[in-house]
Amino acid sequence: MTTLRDTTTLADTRERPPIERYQGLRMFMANKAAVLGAILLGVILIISYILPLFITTDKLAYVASRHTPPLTEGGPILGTDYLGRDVALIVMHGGSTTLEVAGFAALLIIFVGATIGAFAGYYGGMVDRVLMKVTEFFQVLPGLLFALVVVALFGASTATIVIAIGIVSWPPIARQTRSEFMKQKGLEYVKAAKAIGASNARIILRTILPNTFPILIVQSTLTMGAAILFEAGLAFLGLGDPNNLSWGYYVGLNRQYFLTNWWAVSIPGFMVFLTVLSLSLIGDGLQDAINPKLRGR
Amino acid sequence: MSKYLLETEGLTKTFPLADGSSVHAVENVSIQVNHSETLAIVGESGCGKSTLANLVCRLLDPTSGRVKLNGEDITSLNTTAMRPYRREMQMIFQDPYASLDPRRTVGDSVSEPLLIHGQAKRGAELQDRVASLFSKVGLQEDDMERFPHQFSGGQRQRVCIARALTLAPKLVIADESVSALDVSVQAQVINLMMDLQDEMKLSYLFITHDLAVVERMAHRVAVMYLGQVVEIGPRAAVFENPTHSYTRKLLDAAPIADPRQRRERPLLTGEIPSPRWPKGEAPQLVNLVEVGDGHLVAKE
Amino acid sequence: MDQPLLSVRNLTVKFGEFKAIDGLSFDLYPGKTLAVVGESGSGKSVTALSIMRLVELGTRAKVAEGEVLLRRDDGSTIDLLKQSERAMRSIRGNDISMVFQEPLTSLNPVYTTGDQVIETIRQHRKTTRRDAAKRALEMFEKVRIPRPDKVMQDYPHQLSGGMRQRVMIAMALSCDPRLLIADEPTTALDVTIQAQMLGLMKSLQQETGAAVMLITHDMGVVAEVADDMVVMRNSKFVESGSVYDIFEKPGAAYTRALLASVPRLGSMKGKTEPERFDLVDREGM
Amino acid sequence: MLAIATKIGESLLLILAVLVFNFVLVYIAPGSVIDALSAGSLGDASEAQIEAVRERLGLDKSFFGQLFMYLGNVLQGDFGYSPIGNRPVVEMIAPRIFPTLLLAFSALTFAVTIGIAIGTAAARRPDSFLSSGLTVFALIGFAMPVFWTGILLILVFGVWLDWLPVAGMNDLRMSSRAGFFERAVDTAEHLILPTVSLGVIFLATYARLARASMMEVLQSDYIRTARAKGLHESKVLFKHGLRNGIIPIITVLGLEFGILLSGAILVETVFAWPGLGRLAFEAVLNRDTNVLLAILTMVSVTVILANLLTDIVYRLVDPRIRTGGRA
Repeated sequence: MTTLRDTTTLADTRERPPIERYQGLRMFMANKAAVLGAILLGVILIISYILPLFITTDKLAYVASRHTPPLTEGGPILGTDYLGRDVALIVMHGGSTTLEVAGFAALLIIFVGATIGAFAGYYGGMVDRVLMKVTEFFQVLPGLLFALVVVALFGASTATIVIAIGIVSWPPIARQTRSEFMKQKGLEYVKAAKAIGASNARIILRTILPNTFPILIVQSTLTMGAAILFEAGLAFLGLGDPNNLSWGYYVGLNRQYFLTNWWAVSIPGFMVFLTVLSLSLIGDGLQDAINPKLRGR
Repeated sequence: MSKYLLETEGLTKTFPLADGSSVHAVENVSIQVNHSETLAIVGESGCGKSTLANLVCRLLDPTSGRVKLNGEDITSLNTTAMRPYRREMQMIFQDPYASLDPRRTVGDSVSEPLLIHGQAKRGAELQDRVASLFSKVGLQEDDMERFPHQFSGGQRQRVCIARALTLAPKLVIADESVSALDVSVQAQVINLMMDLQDEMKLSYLFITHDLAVVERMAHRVAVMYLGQVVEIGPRAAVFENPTHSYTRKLLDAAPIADPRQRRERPLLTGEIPSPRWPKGEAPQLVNLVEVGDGHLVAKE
Repeated sequence: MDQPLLSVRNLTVKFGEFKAIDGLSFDLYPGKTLAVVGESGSGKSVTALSIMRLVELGTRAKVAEGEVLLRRDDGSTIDLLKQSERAMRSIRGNDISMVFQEPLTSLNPVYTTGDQVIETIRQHRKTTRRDAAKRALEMFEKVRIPRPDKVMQDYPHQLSGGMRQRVMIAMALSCDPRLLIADEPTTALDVTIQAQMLGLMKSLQQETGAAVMLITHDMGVVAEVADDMVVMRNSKFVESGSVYDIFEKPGAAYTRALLASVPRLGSMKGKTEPERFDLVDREGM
Repeated sequence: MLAIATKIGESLLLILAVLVFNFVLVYIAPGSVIDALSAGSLGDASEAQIEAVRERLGLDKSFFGQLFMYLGNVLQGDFGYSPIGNRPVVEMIAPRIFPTLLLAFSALTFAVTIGIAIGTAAARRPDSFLSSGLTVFALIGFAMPVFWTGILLILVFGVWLDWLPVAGMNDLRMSSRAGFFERAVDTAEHLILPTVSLGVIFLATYARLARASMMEVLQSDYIRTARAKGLHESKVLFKHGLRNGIIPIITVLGLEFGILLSGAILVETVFAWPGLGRLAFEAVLNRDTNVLLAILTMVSVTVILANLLTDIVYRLVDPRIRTGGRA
């Protein structure tokens, strides 16, 4: 073996970078905006899920005179709404409704989109053409309007809302997964796997899918954000559960009083904004952290 | 044992296009590769040399014709039936970056063939086998834990060579495997391939456009033009007595890295013809005749 | 010997802390072909862009020091590194023009080839569009494009690689530059097309008297067309001299190692078995 | 030309698919139109009366019978009758189309022009504050719920600063004899806040897209060629860069038209803009399914046509598509 080395390793013994471990996590942590997003999301989750366990007062009770502005002495910290209810309390309880609807919708979207995209991208040909026509069809449906129709026809339950959001929101994920699969499929490392004798299933699951994960994960955070906005829009138009006042629904309820009571509309809206922003920041940070080519720059 | 390690018989691949025309990428190619021999396939873009590599490696299904490995017909085997033959035959690609899974350590990529073929289990033994492969191709042992992007082009190509050799194949198909490398690295990788050939009794099907490299490392040469082999024979015969007009044109065109051998270039304009044929038309098949010992040339 | 047309003196270009070119000097004489040779990462392409003063546009690069002296027709010299952007624009494409490696991506995909050549001519010559079109047609004929009037109406993607590169050359020579910088002009082309292109460039050079600075990694191309050569490695100057001298008796150890790894067509005459490269140990150079 | 004809054919098929899909939705929905009718104007109608309505609406026919009747009606411009508006649906929808399109195009123009301008400027200096700020700005823009932005804009510019009108398309006090020009100016003033609140989400997206696209274009070889020719930087940027840089934006434009019109529903509701979106909101409140379905159809057709249009524009801009065969 020594003879081999003498003739072959000369120019290639340049210094190698250190072996990397947890570098993705470190890249993420170095992205201040992404860390901020993660902290923000943590706080929102605590407010929506942990705090309500300790505060058991009836959220719909009358606590102070109607339209008490925030920070008024004797009134609740974020003021009261048009019925004299505590805005802070209602907003605190509203988070879980929004997050659950959006979470289920996002799961549905990712699952349907990724599956259809993977099939179309990997198999190509006729399968691809048919699936892409179907995708195109769902993409031209104006999302919110379609959801309005579905919810109006089938009633405003959590399930219908989740399905309505899901039906119109999967096409972009499908397109992206498809193009990623097509791109990866053509790369030589996939050919190499075939040449080694790997089966189709192994290639899809062990070779291509891990390489599309980063994109899917980033897309999930963005999809989750979009689903929250979608739910908020629907609820704002009055299509939500009147017993679980989600943030969007609560903005809708308070809308007609906004000239006198600006806080009851702005605060729940602001919560929607913050939640979506935190998810987008995380997604943006992940996008950089997960790309091995950007690592170690 | 069969006389030839690899044999193709009338191998043909046609890609139909949407408008009814079709690309005749490989047309009636019959070649043989002996044991411990390098057969170089040379030609310009569109001549079908890469398609031929993919057909031999069964990454593409031929339109017609046969591929035989050790005398056994492997043309119509499915993925599972093909697996034992894959141990005998491996491929190295042009772009050493794209041919490694970016999300896996190179050690993982090199050990994957052993796992797929059930020749090893995860653990110390596998580690050792991969480590010895790494040192065989001139890499360090702790390189196993690195990712492809942490290597230079030449090092990545060494990793690819290590992966191709894990199953101790008899035939390695190298598709433009040294073309993307800097010239000094290219020379080292070629030396490595030749060392490995001696040590492991390998045969290479070496696909390239670079005539100077071919002259250096091939035992036999096949020249492809528009999907067909127009000249094939021992390297010395083809280079010193090029008989087909296309072979001569190629050799005349190749620049020689020696200023004393400068030639006048005639002012020509010409294009490389396309292997795409309109509907209903097909290329005329060439007829190979022997002009010397094992030196066959298409009649013109 | 003539005065040099272009003199590069101690040129240093930095990308942040990294020196992409470190103290490079060489001369280029009128009517001659100078090859700048090196492997990837040697800084040869950055050299070309620095002379054109294009390296700082849209990148983090900075020309840190040095001079690039261009001799004008009246015998005076100007330092290109000290010229205003406005003055540089009148030099680019006019006194010095460039041809790149990838003819497909180097031509704008949304305009016809004719339009792109006409644009160059009208940028530097005060002519009507019609006269510029006539000149463009002449140039297309000069680079031996068959059916030039038709090709002028074509978009780049409709042409073959060789035709595209002919269009690039027509464009580069349309304003009679005194220096043509060709950055790997034949690397993306097939060997028979490369041969045509080398022949064409040689004959056009004799016809126009332009100097050529040829940037390449291909020793075969250097040996074939260059008069002089500069060898670069890892951003640094290694050696320069006439092509004959360096191929015959390379002065630097690196050049020797590089030439040893270049396969020379015809060197295997009379041998039947393959032969390994006789590599020189480059460790510690 | 053939390609465009195919596209038109495909668009027509898509429209048909949308109609069938709409019909199927109504068909499988529990409660159907009759319930809505009973809850609405029919009040406590007798069995016989309901049966008569069923027959008039063709609800006694088979699935396909009903489908063809529905398609036939729609093709003749008959979207049914609105019991709440007490008028044919078509009459309710027709006057609402122009305001919605006006709002949509105004928001789109706002987002595209300013977005491309910001994106291009950021692409030229990738390390600048503008460029890094653009990412944050894009994330913020994306995260703002449209209705919330709308309300905030009304509070700030309409109420506290009192600079701009906040509701409707024209001032109610405007005399009916006001000239066209006077009206147009008034409408433009009313259009500003809705345009901004709808446009801002897309502004962020397009700016980011334009930056990514222009950064790629500006690093391309043909830009280097253009500079090496001695062209002025403005010519390099606008003639050679932008023409290529807008190609990906055009594609997205068509695809996102549906999202734009969805956003318009919320904006119209907030600003009392007399368009299809506000009508949809009212229809939801009144459970006026016929109107909702008709609006869904109209808007889907608009999105399909918008996609067709972008496809044609795309062909005009990119000769690689037009002259066949992408190299």
